[in-house]
Amino acid sequence: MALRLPRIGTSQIVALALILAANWVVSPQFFDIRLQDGRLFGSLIDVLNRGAPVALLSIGMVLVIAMRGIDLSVGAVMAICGAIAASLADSHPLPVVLAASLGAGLACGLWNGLLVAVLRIQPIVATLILMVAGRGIAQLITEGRIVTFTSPELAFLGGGSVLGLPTPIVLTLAMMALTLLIVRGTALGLMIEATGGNPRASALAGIGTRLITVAVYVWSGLCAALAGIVASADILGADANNAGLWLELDAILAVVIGGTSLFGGRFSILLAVVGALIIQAMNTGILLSGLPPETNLVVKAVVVLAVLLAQSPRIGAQIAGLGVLFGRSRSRRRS
Amino acid sequence: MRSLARLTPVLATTAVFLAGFVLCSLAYPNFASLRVVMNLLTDNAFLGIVAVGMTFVIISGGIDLSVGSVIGFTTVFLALAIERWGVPPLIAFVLVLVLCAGFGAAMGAIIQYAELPPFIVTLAGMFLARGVSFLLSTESLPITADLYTHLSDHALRLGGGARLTVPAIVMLAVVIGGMVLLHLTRFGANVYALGGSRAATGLMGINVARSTVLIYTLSSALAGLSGIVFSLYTSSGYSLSAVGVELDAIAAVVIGGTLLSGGYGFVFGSFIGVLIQGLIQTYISFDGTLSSWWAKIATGLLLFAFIAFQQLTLHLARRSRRAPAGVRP
Amino acid sequence: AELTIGFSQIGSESGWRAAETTVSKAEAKKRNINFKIADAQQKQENQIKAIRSFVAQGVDAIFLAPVVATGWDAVLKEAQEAKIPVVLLDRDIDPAGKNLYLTAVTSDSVHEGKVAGQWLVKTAGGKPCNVVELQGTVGASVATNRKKGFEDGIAGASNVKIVRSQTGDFTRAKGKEVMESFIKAEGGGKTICAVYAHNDDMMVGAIQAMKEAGLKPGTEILTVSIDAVPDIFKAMAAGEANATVELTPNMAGPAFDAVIAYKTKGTMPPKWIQTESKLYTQADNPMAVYESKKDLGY
Amino acid sequence: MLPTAPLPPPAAGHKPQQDASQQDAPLLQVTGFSKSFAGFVALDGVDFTLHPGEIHALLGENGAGKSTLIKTMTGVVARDAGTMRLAGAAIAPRSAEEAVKAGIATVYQEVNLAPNLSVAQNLYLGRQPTRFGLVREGEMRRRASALLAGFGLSIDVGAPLETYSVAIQHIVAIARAVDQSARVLILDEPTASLDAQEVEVLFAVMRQLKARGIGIVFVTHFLDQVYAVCDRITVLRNGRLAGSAPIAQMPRLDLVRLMLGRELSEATARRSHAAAGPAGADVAVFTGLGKAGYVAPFDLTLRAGHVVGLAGLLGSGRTETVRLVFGAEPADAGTAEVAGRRVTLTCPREAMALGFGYCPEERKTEGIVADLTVRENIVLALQAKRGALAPLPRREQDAIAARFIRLLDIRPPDPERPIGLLSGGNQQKALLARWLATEPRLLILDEPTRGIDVGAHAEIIKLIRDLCRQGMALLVVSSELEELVTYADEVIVLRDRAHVVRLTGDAVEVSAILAAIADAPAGAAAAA
Ligand SMILES: Nc1ncnc2c1ncn2[C@@H]1O[C@H](COP(=O)(O)OP(=O)(O)OP(=O)(O)O)[C@@H](O)[C@H]1O
Ligand SMILES: Nc1ncnc2c1ncn2[C@@H]1O[C@H](COP(=O)(O)OP(=O)(O)OP(=O)(O)O)[C@@H](O)[C@H]1O
Ligand SMILES: [Mg+2]
Ligand SMILES: [Mg+2]
Repeated sequence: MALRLPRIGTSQIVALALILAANWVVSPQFFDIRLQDGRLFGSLIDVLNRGAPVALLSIGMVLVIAMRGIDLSVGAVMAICGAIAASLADSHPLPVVLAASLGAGLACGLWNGLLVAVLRIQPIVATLILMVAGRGIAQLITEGRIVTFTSPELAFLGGGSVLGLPTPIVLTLAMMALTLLIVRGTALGLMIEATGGNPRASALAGIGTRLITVAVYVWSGLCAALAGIVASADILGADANNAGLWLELDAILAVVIGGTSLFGGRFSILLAVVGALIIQAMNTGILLSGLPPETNLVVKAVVVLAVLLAQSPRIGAQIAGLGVLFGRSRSRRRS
Repeated sequence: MRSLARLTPVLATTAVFLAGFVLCSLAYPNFASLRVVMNLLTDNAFLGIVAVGMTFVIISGGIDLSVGSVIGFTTVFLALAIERWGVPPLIAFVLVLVLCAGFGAAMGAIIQYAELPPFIVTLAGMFLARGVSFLLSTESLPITADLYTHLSDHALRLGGGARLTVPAIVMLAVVIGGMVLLHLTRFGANVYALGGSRAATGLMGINVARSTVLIYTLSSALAGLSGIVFSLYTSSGYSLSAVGVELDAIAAVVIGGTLLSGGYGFVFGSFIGVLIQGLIQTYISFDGTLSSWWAKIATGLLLFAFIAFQQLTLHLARRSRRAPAGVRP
Repeated sequence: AELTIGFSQIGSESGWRAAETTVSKAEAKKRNINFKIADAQQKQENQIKAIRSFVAQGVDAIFLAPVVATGWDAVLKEAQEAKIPVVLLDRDIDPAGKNLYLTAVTSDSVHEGKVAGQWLVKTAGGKPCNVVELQGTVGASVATNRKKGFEDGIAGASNVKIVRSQTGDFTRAKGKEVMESFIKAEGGGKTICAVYAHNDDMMVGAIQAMKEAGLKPGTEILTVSIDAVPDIFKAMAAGEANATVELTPNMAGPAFDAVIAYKTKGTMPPKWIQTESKLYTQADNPMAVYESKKDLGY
Repeated sequence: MLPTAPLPPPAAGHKPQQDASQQDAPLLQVTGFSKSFAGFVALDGVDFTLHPGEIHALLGENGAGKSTLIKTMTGVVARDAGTMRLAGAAIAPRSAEEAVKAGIATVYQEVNLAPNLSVAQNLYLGRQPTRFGLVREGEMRRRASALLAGFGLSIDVGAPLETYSVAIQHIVAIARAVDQSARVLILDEPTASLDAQEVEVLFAVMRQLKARGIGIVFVTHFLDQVYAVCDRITVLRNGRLAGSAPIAQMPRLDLVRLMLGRELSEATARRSHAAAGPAGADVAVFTGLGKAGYVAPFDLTLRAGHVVGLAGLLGSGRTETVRLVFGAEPADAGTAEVAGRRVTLTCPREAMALGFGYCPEERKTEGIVADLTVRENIVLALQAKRGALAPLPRREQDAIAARFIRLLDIRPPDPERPIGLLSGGNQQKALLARWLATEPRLLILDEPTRGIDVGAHAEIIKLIRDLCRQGMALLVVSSELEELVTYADEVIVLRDRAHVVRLTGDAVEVSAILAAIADAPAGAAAAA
């Protein structure tokens, strides 16, 4: 008899479905989708499209968190990379723009990784440094203004579409697939889970924990860079002051809603992305609802708590316990 | 010897702070004055108070992201209670402290009984407290009660324009009280034990649930007290006040040598951590030539410098200690 | 001797704010003033700290762009005790503090909203007009005032009414996102007659959202916003925006003059130096305005 | 097999022929305890009775349900069914706190103390002496020192617990429980990490408590210890009560049969030194390896097909020695030569590349990754050795896991179960499997049989011998000297973090090792 515990994931999907249903109640056109200039158009698409930056961030964040780390700098890194992309867009070809921007994200991740793995600074403070300074760097690049660009190639990454799907969605899916390939196609995933679960044991088992630590922060930086590019491309400009502001919290929230523990260990990239969609579905629902903006945060708090409580191991156990009781009474009847 | 060794992070932090202060004084002639020191205490009083609560939470292995919002809520509630509803200020203080404590207790209970990570529960708490303050009022409300004018005028004048203000005195009292509570009581020992091993603490027969609830109650109540101080400091209530203070408090606690993973740390270290952050800001405003972005970059770099220097000090201290003493007696 | 003036600036949350900082610096240089800027990153506590440290440094005057209206009494009293004059820039504070500062150089943000509202009432010309509103950050006094002013401006016209109102946090990205939802919630935008945004940045985002939804801002849907940043003039030139109300970034210039006069000749300036809230429309040669503004650091 | 194991002296007022239950009312009576974890039945209607002044052995194989029974008794794990009476009154503690309040003190299997607190705080957590609400630190330390002195331990009680070895931590945990125990004391494998001397001290304390009428539940895998102190035995098998009887009615062979449900095949036959294979090639040669303040420089040669044992008191530097050899702690003196080549070892990865494997003694903090499955835990080291970019195909992983689960009889035999849910002994077996899977040339085992039941014990010793015969070099740390001498070709005795005596060939005798440990001339001990 297999004693495997049920794989988590159902609760997240159910939560997403419930929120989408709630959105449909507040806005009956929620599921309407039409084609507009060759691009799918509708509230559901908005959820995916607007959710793309946080989803991208959460793809990197989930690896960092699985390693018992945390990356508070992703919002600032988004701003830096978006600023670089926007300032270069009109004077350089797209590959150069992307290389510069992604390179900056990589460098930011490397900095974080080195602070954590080599200087052994606690992740939350190590990344807090870049969270504070990074926004300054982004503003330095834009000199505090909104740098706009007209390059249609870069604009395509935000507003364009591939086979009707807005590009940000496509980029997110691609990044998710690539990350899954790298992490689950190799033994890296196992090593990350092992190191996050028990760093000392993993080091003794011969896992190069430092290198992997640096690597996950680099990857998180890269994801943040991509998110920054998408955010810039979306508004045809880089708003260093506000791009990615507080998105690190959303990304962490997405990862946790996705069932990955902040104490490291087991992780799920797919569910982290689902978590990001849950958050965005909630935000979009609030916007559609017509409630006054003063209530936004209260609604958000209540929904987040409800989603988490529904996932709570305790409450889950109680539901399972009910199942056992039920099963038992049935078998007793049979005997 | 080994018991003393645990103090190394605090000592390192204190040394770093003193060194920083001396450097600033060398750079700016007006810096090394009692006035600047007292300003450091007054201006960071509200942060110091939440940092004490945060120290308890972090040592117990948790985190509390809601404190900034709780401060905001407190100021709005006080302004409404005192100015609109005509509640006497002292009663309003008690009311708001009870409300905040209850809020903390609720978060602690959810963390304990639903077994949810503190980070997320208190993040939801952060949304909720801020959201409720928006619902109460989105305007900034002046508080004109006599007590407020009295209290903000009331200060020990120390000469040279230096004043030991009421907020500063409250903070110092909270720091000392926090030190006693954390280091000298059973509750304090339980806090450390929880951070060392939650499971083990339960197996040792400690009431983990009660301790957890108490810890978050304490943190929120101190955030409420901090909100009272903040409202005294600004004589007003405003729903957007103290945004992001939770991160400042966490940074202060961690800079003060407390391990975010729990189990280690000192209230005094957090106090120094607060002062270090205040020092960085004072330095930047004394300099005054930094644009918004350079100020942020400089804050980040100084933060890095402090932490790197602290790591170095710790590393050297450990090395010099290990050689003669060995791992075991 | 040259004057040393400390400026407690709110932060750099928007292009307008950056321009104000740039212009202030330029104005200070023109007058040979030693100008120290402390950036508060949107936090009142940081502003108070900055004022305290200016007092400790013994500057000649302090400029303050207050992030909120209340809570300045104690620290301004300290400045007063140290005999350092304080000038408010860009925003006013609570009336109780009137005697604590020298003068205030501000625009009237309620008035700005009102100008915008009146323009819309005039332009709608009696036809029914459903307005969607993009608010600034919840709780920000400017947002509250501009909302109030706009409501005052349209109060007399029963044909103009606000059907939806959400916060766009003063940013382009949020402005775009919120507008996308408004369009969906209002039958694909068909029932929207005008958009009012508390600042131009949100409007720029909203214009993009309308264009992506196949709507024609500036013709099908009227737009009116506040600040007059360069990018909105570009949009006006392209016929995609209709009107903006100017908030001048040059608040420091008049403030310097007032302080210099006060310091050298003892002249008491008036308590309020109001800046103009000029309305710009497509008729005001937007491209020329854009050219004149684009190097001001927006 | 302990050379000095005497028959238990008949306890005063206790006649073995007479069942205690007829004599006095039971102190603790457990009836029909059941517990299942996600469908897996760990306890199935177990009854258990403890009398005052009785030391009651609770025995069974790894995974039999001993720890689970204890945890359900103290309320740490909620039971599905069953009732419990303490001194006649029904009790149902729902947490360790309530159990302690009711008068049941427990030392759980894994050391369960707060590592970051001082020893004194750990001893008195929750019941510190206070005045005006403030803890009296000085008084607490004085009491702590006095309490530990009763266990022959004189250490700085102000230092954090984690600076001490597991053994000391275990003694502290026992001292805490003993000091609290009002009526019932439960000890889950307290002796697993203690050496003979400390075991004797513990037994003395247990006898004192017994004289005071306290009932003691004692879990162990050492049968000698059972016969040395216990009055009664209860055996669990697969979560069911297999039998319970006074010690005199349960001879050793019956006991083993009861535990295993079958005969024990040739348990721990004595090794004949002559049978040892010829010395193979040198696998690794260490010269003057050491680290200041850690372990004094030593020479060590490890040969294919040979077993080198490390013996010594707790804290004598055995673990430190093997950590240096494995590069887990970088040495600051000496040289290492592997297969004739000079190498420097600075991290485990380098050692693994040279064909080393190291199974650490602290399985909870340095061994298992609790969240991961048994399969993932088993393949972890092999995968690390291959590198992240050469993932083991799932089929291969399954095959490896299945092979070792069968070979080491890991129970339950489910490779997809998170290892944290296995019993302690089975976790240990999985860790052994992790290293065997890398097919090392040199395998370092630090206390490989700790917490392992009689049946598995024999299996592991057999395994060690087989490995040796296949040409693997072994370096084994063990506190169980009788066992060590059955397979070691050479034993190095450590004292005070230095290698003091090297015994080879026929000189490998328990008495000689004991003598060396005790710092007596080897000849004198042998003569005695
Ligand atoms: N929390 C849990 N979830 C699932 N299964 C569990 C849990 N705790 C114990 N088990 C299972 O219950 C069985 C009994 O375990 P227990 O720890 O009681 O064994 P034990 O007799 O103490 O063994 P050992 O001698 O190895 O310590 C084991 O098979 C174990 O895998
Ligand atoms: N550098 C280190 N990092 C982590 N743990 C260490 C380190 N050095 C030693 N230890 C651990 O601290 C304990 C101290 O070792 P100890 O002195 O007990 O050695 P020992 O002679 O092997 O004694 P024991 O009988 O406990 O195994 C060991 O359990 C070891 O695992
Ligand atoms: Mg057990
Ligand atoms: Mg050891």
